Amino acid sequence: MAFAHRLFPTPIAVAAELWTLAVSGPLLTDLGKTLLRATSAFAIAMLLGTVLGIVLGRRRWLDRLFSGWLLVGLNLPAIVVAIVLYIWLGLTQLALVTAVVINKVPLVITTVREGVRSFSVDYDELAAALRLSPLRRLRLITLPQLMPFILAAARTGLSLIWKIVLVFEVLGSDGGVGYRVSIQFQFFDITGILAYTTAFILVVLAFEYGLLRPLERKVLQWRPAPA
Amino acid sequence: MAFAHRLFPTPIAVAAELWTLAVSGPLLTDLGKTLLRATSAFAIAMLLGTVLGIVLGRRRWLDRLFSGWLLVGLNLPAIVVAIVLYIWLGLTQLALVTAVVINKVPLVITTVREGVRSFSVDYDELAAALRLSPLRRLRLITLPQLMPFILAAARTGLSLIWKIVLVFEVLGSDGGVGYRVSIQFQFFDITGILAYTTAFILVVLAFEYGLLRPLERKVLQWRPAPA
Amino acid sequence: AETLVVGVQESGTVQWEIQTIKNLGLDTKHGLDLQIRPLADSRAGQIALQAGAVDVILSDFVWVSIQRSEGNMVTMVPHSLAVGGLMVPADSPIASVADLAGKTIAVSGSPVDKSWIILQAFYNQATSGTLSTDASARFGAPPLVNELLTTGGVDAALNFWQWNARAKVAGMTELLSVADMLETLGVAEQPPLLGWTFSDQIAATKTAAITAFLDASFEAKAVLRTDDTAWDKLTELMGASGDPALFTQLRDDYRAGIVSGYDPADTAAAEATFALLAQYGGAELVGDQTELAPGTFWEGYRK
Amino acid sequence: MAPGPGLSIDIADKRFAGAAPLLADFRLDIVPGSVVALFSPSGIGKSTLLRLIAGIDRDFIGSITIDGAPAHQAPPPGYVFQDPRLLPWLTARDNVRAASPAISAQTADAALARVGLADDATAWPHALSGGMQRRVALARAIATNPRLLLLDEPFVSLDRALVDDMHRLIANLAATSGATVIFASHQPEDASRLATRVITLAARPATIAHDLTFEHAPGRRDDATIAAYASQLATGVPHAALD
Amino acid sequence: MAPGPGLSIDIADKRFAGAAPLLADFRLDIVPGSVVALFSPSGIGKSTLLRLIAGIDRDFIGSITIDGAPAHQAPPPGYVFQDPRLLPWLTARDNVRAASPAISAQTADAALARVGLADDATAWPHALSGGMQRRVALARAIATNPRLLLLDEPFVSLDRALVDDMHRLIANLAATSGATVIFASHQPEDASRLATRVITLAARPATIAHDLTFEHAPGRRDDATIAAYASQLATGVPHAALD
Ligand SMILES: Nc1ncnc2c1ncn2[C@@H]1O[C@H](COP(=O)(O)OP(=O)(O)OP(=O)(O)O)[C@@H](O)[C@H]1O
Ligand SMILES: Nc1ncnc2c1ncn2[C@@H]1O[C@H](COP(=O)(O)OP(=O)(O)OP(=O)(O)O)[C@@H](O)[C@H]1O
Ligand SMILES: [Mg+2]
Ligand SMILES: [Mg+2]
Repeated sequence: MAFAHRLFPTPIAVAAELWTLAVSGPLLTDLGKTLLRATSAFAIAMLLGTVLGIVLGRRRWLDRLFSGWLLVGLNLPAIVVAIVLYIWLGLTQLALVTAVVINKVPLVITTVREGVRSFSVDYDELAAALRLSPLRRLRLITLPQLMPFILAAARTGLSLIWKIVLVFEVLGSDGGVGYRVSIQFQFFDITGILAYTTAFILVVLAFEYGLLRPLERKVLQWRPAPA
Repeated sequence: MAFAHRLFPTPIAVAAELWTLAVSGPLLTDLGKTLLRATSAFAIAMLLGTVLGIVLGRRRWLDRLFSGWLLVGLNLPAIVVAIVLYIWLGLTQLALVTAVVINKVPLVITTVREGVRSFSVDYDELAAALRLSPLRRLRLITLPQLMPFILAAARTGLSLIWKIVLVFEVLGSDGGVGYRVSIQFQFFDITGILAYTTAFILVVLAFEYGLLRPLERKVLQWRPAPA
Repeated sequence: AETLVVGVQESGTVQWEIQTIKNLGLDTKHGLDLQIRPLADSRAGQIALQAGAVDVILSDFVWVSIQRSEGNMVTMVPHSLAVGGLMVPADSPIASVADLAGKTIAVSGSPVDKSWIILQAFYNQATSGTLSTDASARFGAPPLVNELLTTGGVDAALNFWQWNARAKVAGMTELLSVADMLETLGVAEQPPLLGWTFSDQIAATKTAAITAFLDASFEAKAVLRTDDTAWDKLTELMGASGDPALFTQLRDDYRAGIVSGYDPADTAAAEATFALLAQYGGAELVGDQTELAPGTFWEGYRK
Repeated sequence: MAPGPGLSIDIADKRFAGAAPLLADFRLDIVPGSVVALFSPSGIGKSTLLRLIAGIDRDFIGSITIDGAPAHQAPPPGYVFQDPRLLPWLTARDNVRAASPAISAQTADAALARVGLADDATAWPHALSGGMQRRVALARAIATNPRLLLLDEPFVSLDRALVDDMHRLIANLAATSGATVIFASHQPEDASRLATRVITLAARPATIAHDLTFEHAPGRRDDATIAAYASQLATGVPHAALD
Repeated sequence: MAPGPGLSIDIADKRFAGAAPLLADFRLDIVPGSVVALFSPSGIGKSTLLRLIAGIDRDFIGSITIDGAPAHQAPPPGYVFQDPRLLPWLTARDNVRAASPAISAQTADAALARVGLADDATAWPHALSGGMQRRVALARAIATNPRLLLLDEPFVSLDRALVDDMHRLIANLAATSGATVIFASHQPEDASRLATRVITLAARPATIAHDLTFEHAPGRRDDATIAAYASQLATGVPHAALD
């Protein structure tokens, strides 16, 4: 371990590097690019995955038809998806976001489908008795029951998407955190890598504590406090 | 698209390649290595993640203490984990499996914790009235309620783990599917990549339909058939 | 015999030399127990070296220089001069770099790829314009770049030599090699881009083994440069079985990049190239240092 | 006001997978505006029958029409399940409002007030006692002024004073709006005070063991009439069959 | 057999977050082997009190001791919740067996047979009618032969014949094993047949409005005694308080 000191930088060194990169380096530009890619892929994947997950959870025959393909989608290596899309759509922003969405959607579908399958028949009966319209049923019955699954998918989803974006940014892009990290890797600049990672994690923490938690508290306030 | 045939090989070409690679190529050895790594990492990550997820879901103060760190764990790029562990533990099997577990455990924890939080207080009261021992409580009350979340984590988990194994195999191993696919990528041997991918997906399909589904049917037979 | 573990990329052209060493028994001849650890890609090599899993890897001199200035004491002995070049389709309207304006170029690697920086410098000198704004560049992995060029997705491609060899066989032509560009930019002698890389510590503790390995390496190079029969056993490794045109192309391009001798004092070409890269690529490419770090080329050996 | 719908029930076969038929060749017609009490031993099929009438369960052979329309296409009935079945993520008020988009907060609060829960509109279901939850369910069923009310043991878990109030509430509703009401019960008192018709089911497949019709409208029964009906129930319907 | 435990309840303050205290300075002693009926209007605190006695809810100020031990450390009581609260992923038999690892399949089936569900041991809860689910819950509570039985409205949703059976079952249990029983109810009949003591709660915070003790042991009451007790309840306890 000849190089240990450089490989395990102190938190202070990382913070200093973070500051330098933010003030006079490309960090904010890179972070912006990556965040744009990650959030748009996140939004699309969550929406699409939730809708398809609900449909597959509800309709047995559709599930029987597609569950095998879902497994294929789940297990397709990122690199295969990236190659195909980069060749189809060129090395563009659209190809990157599409590739990320394709990678993430099966995960959301799987989680949401499991949630829909666990629904209580009781509330379905209630919906039938009240003749709820599809939209009211979604709002009053489906989504509240799905909440824990959607939260799980969202929490794990953002982190996964960011990791996939990193991979794709390395394979073909001209900026972003993944791209920069791969350059830093060539310098074996662990301090820089950790500075970038920290910057992203700060964003995620802000998202978690600034948005997700308050939202969660509001949405889940009905739950009795556990003993 | 002059090279269309090479980039988008027919399923027959892929099947033929799969057969050749299996019979006279390194496919079975590679697949064996990767499966060993993936399954051991899967088992460890599921067990550890479920236990920690239950604990964090139950104990508010522990969750408050660690939920930030969980987010850090979720968002740590694979490459950072890989470098640290490979340099610490050398380019060993142990380092690889540990790195994969570290990558996957936060995901399981997050999903399971969301599940535990969604538990009904009713059954907790029942457990208290019956004075269930921790073990019986786990078996009779906690695990059955967690089942949908564990299934979601298992289904998405195996696929994620295999993808992470691929990454780590590229970064530091001398065999396995990831290692081979990255070499095939350097030759742009899409047929070979798809053959390897197909081989793994066949294994996952076998796992799903041979093990997970029958198990699921048994465990969830209590559920009323949806209307 | 002393043991030396060399990490080599399984798909790399470096395998040809290693295989020749094995074929001719050059390792045992020099009293060396040569062990090969296959690696998936260059990142894996860097990790393996830092983790101490291998003693020697193949790397470029810019990386070595950066590592030295950062305090990672590694050093190298040249292995290859081969460089990439700018490829265009046979019937391309692009006749000189000036025609690149308004075109789409696929570049293997990233915006701080060394060849891309040199092409930009060259373009700047030829037209006094800025290539990155005049043309639109797409960055991707080498095979992806080749694929985009051959399918007409881009107008020109900047790629590594072994990929260009394949493109040539597929009917593309090399408009300009990186060596040509460097020459115009004032680096007359070709810099040794790739070299056998090891830590100072290994150099000190395993001097005999390193020396034996380098001897074997240079001997193999000599054979590969002159002896056609030595190549016959490499056909499959080159991925050229059944494709004599590709075989010949790869062999000839490889020969053009073979390093025939080594004098640690003669680092002018590398220094000039480094300065050029520092000027045009900036800190993102070379780090904070603008000059080749002293000791980048190992003083303990000469040929 | 328009009177409640008339029902025509004709079930050739209703069974659950792997079990003997619960209802077979079961016929029952109910005239508009009746208040029908359903009695039977536990597990005979009261709840199942109510679910069929509500159009919740459509898995049977035969036909159930409500004013001529198939059950599941008829306007939504006011339904009280055997359990409270509140949506735990909605307050009492919003649970009532879930019954229809047409119910305003005021209407919901008024319905809650009618079941004695004026102060609990913003409480979550888990913070309500068992009896309070059942009353929210009742408020949800009546809030839409439905022309058909289907109540599955609506008066259990309530103290006697509340049961009297709820009896009055339903009787008023039936009297003023002419709604058709069908309720399952185990208490003969519910029938003697509320019902215009009492049907007891027995055996498997369920058959109509007794079918009694009372003359006086529920709203206009004095204590003597109620006592008379009660004794009629006690004698006319043998004890075991009554429940 | 050892008689059931004696209870000493002394609750200084029990309230739910953000609400007026439900119980304050509430004192009640129960002698071993009593069968106590709890009456009150809906929402006064019967279920809460039973949960406190069972040691399920430990968030209160004061002390509840069962034969001297704090409630939550006392041996597990037989408990029937106000809802059936079966575990949906276990069959009826396994729900009964969940009460204790000591219960064999035979014991569980015997307990089910005592509540009239001999044929339904392998049924899932969702396939049982409301009354059947409540009886499984009752079977689960008695299967362990507990020395303390806490029953929250155990006899609702059952037909009259079944209620009689269940009365007999509980009376027998109390008589033969000497178990202490506390049950919440809204039916005076439950008390006149079963109870040795009747307590009615009223107001908030809940106070003991009436505390009646009956002389005859439940098992040995003839119809005349029961009628006498019923009238005693009707007169001794004003209607409104009785509920
Ligand atoms: N978790 C809770 N949070 C807040 N308030 C609660 C909670 N549980 C019960 N309450 C309140 O405590 C009061 C008493 O409830 P409890 O269930 O003990 O009544 P009860 O006497 O059993 O009524 P019922 O006869 O309707 O079952 C009710 O007013 C209820 O709103
Ligand atoms: N989903 C189901 N699957 C199988 N059997 C069922 C199902 N639902 C109900 N049953 C059976 O149908 C019968 C009638 O049930 P139902 O709930 O209609 O009875 P009920 O008359 O309402 O009884 P109770 O008075 O106890 O509520 C019961 O024996 C029950 O076991
Ligand atoms: Mg019923
Ligand atoms: Mg209660």
